[in-house]
Amino acid sequence: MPNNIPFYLAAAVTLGGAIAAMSLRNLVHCALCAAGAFAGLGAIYLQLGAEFVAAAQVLVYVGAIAMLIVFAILLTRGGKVKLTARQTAPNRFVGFLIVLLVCASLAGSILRSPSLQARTLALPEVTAPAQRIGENLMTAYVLPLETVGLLLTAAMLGAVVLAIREEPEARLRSEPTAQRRQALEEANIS
Amino acid sequence: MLGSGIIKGFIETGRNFAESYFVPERLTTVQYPEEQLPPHENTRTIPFLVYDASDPAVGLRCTACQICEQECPPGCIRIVKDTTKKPDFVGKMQFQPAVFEIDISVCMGCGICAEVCPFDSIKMDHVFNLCAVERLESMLVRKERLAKSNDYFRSIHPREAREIDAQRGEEKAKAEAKTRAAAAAKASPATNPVCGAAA
Amino acid sequence: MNWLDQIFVTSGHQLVSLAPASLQPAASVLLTIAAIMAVCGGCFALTTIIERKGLGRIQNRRGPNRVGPCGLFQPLADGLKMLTKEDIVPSSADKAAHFLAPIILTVPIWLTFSLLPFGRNMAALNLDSGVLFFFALGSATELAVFMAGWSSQNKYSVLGAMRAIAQMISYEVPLALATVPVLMLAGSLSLVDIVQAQGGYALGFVPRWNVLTPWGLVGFGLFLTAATAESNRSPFDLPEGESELIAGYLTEYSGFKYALFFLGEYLGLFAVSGLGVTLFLGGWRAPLPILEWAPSWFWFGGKFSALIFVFIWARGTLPRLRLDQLLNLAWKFLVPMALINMLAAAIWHLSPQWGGVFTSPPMRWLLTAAMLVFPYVWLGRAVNPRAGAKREYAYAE
Amino acid sequence: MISAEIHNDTSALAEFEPASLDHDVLEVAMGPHHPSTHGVFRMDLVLDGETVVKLKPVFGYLHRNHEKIAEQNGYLAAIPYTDRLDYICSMTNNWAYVLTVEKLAGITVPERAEYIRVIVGELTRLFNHVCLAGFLLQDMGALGTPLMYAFREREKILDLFEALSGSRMMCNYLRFGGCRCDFPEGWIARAGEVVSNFSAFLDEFEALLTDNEILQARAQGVGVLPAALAINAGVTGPSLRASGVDYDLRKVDKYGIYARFEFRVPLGKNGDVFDRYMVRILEARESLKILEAALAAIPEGPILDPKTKLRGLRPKAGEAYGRIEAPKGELGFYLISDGGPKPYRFRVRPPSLINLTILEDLCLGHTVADVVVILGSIDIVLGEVDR
Repeated sequence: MPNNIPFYLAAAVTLGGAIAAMSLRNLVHCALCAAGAFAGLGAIYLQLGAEFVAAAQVLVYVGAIAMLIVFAILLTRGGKVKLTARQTAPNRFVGFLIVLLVCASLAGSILRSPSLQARTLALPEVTAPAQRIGENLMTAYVLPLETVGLLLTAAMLGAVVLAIREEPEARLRSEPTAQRRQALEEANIS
Repeated sequence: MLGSGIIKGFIETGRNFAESYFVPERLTTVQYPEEQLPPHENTRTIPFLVYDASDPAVGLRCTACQICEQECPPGCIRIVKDTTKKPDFVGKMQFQPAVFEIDISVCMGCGICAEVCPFDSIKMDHVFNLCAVERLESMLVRKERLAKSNDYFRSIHPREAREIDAQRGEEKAKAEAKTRAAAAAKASPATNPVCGAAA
Repeated sequence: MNWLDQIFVTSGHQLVSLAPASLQPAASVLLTIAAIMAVCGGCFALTTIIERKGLGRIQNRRGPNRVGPCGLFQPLADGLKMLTKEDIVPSSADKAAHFLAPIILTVPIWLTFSLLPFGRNMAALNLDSGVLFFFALGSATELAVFMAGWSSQNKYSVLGAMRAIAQMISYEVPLALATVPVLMLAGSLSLVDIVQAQGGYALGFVPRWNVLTPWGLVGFGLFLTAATAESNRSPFDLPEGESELIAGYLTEYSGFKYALFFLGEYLGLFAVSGLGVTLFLGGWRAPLPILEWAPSWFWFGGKFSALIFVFIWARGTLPRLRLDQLLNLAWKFLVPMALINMLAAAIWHLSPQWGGVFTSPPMRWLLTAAMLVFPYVWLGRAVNPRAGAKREYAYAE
Repeated sequence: MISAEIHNDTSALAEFEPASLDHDVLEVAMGPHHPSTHGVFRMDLVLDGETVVKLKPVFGYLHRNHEKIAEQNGYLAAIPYTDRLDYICSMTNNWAYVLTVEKLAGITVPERAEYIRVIVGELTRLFNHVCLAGFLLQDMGALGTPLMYAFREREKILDLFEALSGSRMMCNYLRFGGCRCDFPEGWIARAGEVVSNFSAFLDEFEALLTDNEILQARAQGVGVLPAALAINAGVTGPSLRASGVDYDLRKVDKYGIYARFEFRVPLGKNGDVFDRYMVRILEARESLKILEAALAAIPEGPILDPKTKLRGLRPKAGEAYGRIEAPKGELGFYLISDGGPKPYRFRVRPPSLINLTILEDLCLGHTVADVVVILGSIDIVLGEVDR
């Protein structure tokens, strides 16, 4: 039992974070709680001996995705908007339906999992899992990897194109100074 | 090439770091309470009043002429003349200040009072680590605290004190000669008949 | 001399063996944690005073020298001051995030120390994906910085946090890329294996440290630059650029929370320095065969201190970059350089198999060095177009 | 852009129309409590991201009623107050004031006193310029090292000033008709030593800074002041010369005995922060030449015109404007006398204030980080701005 304490802790962080992320009103708080849930998940991976996955989980989800969410909230003024009950639940029935569907599909896959049938959980003995992952990615799964890479590059390019805005000459944006400049040019002093 | 200027800067600071252990030029700070730089003779902080001999009540050079009071830019000096005159160092009857106060919290240490004083009475001090626990009474420096002996003045401004002492010695000698001559002149009517008799 | 080398390991084992058998694993864990926290905490205190004294010397001053002998107890006095200061929370601040930010900042940084091999057999954890884990923990601190800046509800704090995040995200990329050649050649992500791979001596006396190869040297330079930025040290201290943003995301922090940020910052510096030592400077290995008698942890400590001194030196020398210049440097110089460096490392690694002239070490040296010098000059010019064009000043008659 | 979470004072925002609707501006009050506003000075910035779209300088926090106080006091009593204008360069402040009084009252100055004025004035320029470089680099985040080196050298000059005038910064030394006291023994030799070592210090300082890529990147092309704007706004001093305008009162007015010295006026081309920094360093080198010549050629003689009436000076009714090339620009005093013992009108033309008027033009389009650098490069002292 004492050996399970770290697991319960991590599970509590994950579940608590996830619930808080769902239920809190302040969007920035939600995002931060979601990051907490991601980190808890990483801790669970670590306990299962999946170091590489744990590291990737923290690096990608906590380090990148959570930051992305936070940025998105701030850039779209989401942090300021006070959500009303109506905004949060346009149609309760649809929500329930989605929850049911998700739960059913999760339960189905868990029930069919072989680890439920097995009385003792046998961890596969893998030496240097990171190396194995690398080798697999570079051999058997090289095509999917490259495809994902290409997709991400395209997405990034698209993002850049979207983000480029025609920059008006910021320096001349201030009215008084523009007038002053003009006056100067008219006076033609050099 | 990128970085060459930065490396130059690194060499410069590295040199300063290393030299600070060997070259006194590169470690210029003075450890204040333990070490103190000797003050320059001209250094000025706040004014004080010079008195001759040992008794400030008698030897105070100030004649309450109030020039410093007039000229003080922030107006931090207050003088009230005494009602009776006393003889000064040459024996001339002069007023002395009954009240002489300087509000140190207002004084900016410009030294104009010392510059305009015709009696070499008000001079600038070297004390600087002054402190007080309240800002009314202890900031108002009265005559008693302002008066400092000529020996002290000599110790902080030796060159200036030498000049002033010489000048005052001369004046005193002149005055004494004058009184002697006057005394002689007074005595002369008594001798004249003798002279006349001799004549 | 082996006992001295392993003194911490053996004494640790002995201490653990005092505990009842059932509690020994837990005792071992606790002991390691306590040791790391004590050593790093002590280093933190020592570094603050050494930094201030070193900066003082660079600036022709003495630095703090009043508390205790040579001012050595200054950190204690500072700590006491921090602890007793009033903890001010702005009334409009987001209290929870404001409170949690310093904690969230320091925790992942403490975790990174468990991965560093401080000496022979002296790594608390030998994770198979150590370097990756290291970067993962490093990236977790960004969230804390954001929380600090956002929760303070201060414009300077928000600007500082934005700068910090932009900077940390940008510099994570070159930091990771600069380490890739080392991982490639060591064939492992484990820090212990990487130190193993740097063992032995070429020609009998030149250590096989990564920094002593062309790609290693460049990689080390890139790593050092990116690490400085990642730990928000001068000349990349924009997030808390005192002359611009007062204290950046720390503006609204005081007392012990401020001290925690301070601690986190220094620990981050230690972590990347330790990583730099491990990846490029041969970890705990001695620089010469005849110096092998000294304990391994001594060599790690020595290299580590030297690296810290370099950081202090830079802080005393360089002005701060601007945000756009900072990002330009990352994306237009460090990242391409790191990619080219990877190529050079690959050629260095593979060229002996090609036979012919490539088998001779001088040839490999020349080839990879040339591969790196030209891009360096070219990219350097691109990132700093004004360099080289020295301005001339006329005098009026 | 990120103002969503910030409590804004919307009054200033209403004034400003964002170029497009998809982003917001952020209003920041930089100062009066800010580490790099060189005193109590406030800049109300409107930022788009980190780019400045509007800047409003707010000053007056250090107003001390200098002009009115001087009108309540005699001519002599104004001198210690002029020390406190540009409190780094009290000697040149004294000089500008006494020059004006001399003009007003028709007082002549003995030869030796003119040399003394040149010596103390150029020493002031020397340390003002290196300290400016130190402050500028401090604003750029160089953590005090250049500033400490500059102060190390400044200390030597301040020591000379203390030995001469009794005070390090508030010298109160020059008098109409000459100066207050003669050099103490050995002063000229010590000054000569300081001056001869200063060139080596400037070399060292430039090795640390001038070629530094970060300084170049931060300073070149930042805060460009066009010559036309500089002239129109009345900018003077090194900031004007950095824009390429040849205007140095030491050459134009040839006040005092400047006509006797050989020196050149360095000019910048670009008018950016880097030029303003370099022009000052080059000017310091020229000052060294003047100092060497002056220290070698100083004649014996009186230091104060014996006819001068320091106390109770009553110039004839009239007016005078006197100006000198102070380290920060043209420092002028305008005095009107009604024949009484006090000036009827006492007016200061402070270079710091007038050079500050171009701040917004220099800063627009740059980032917050550049604002502090530009402000630093203009070289202001708030004692002079607010008076």
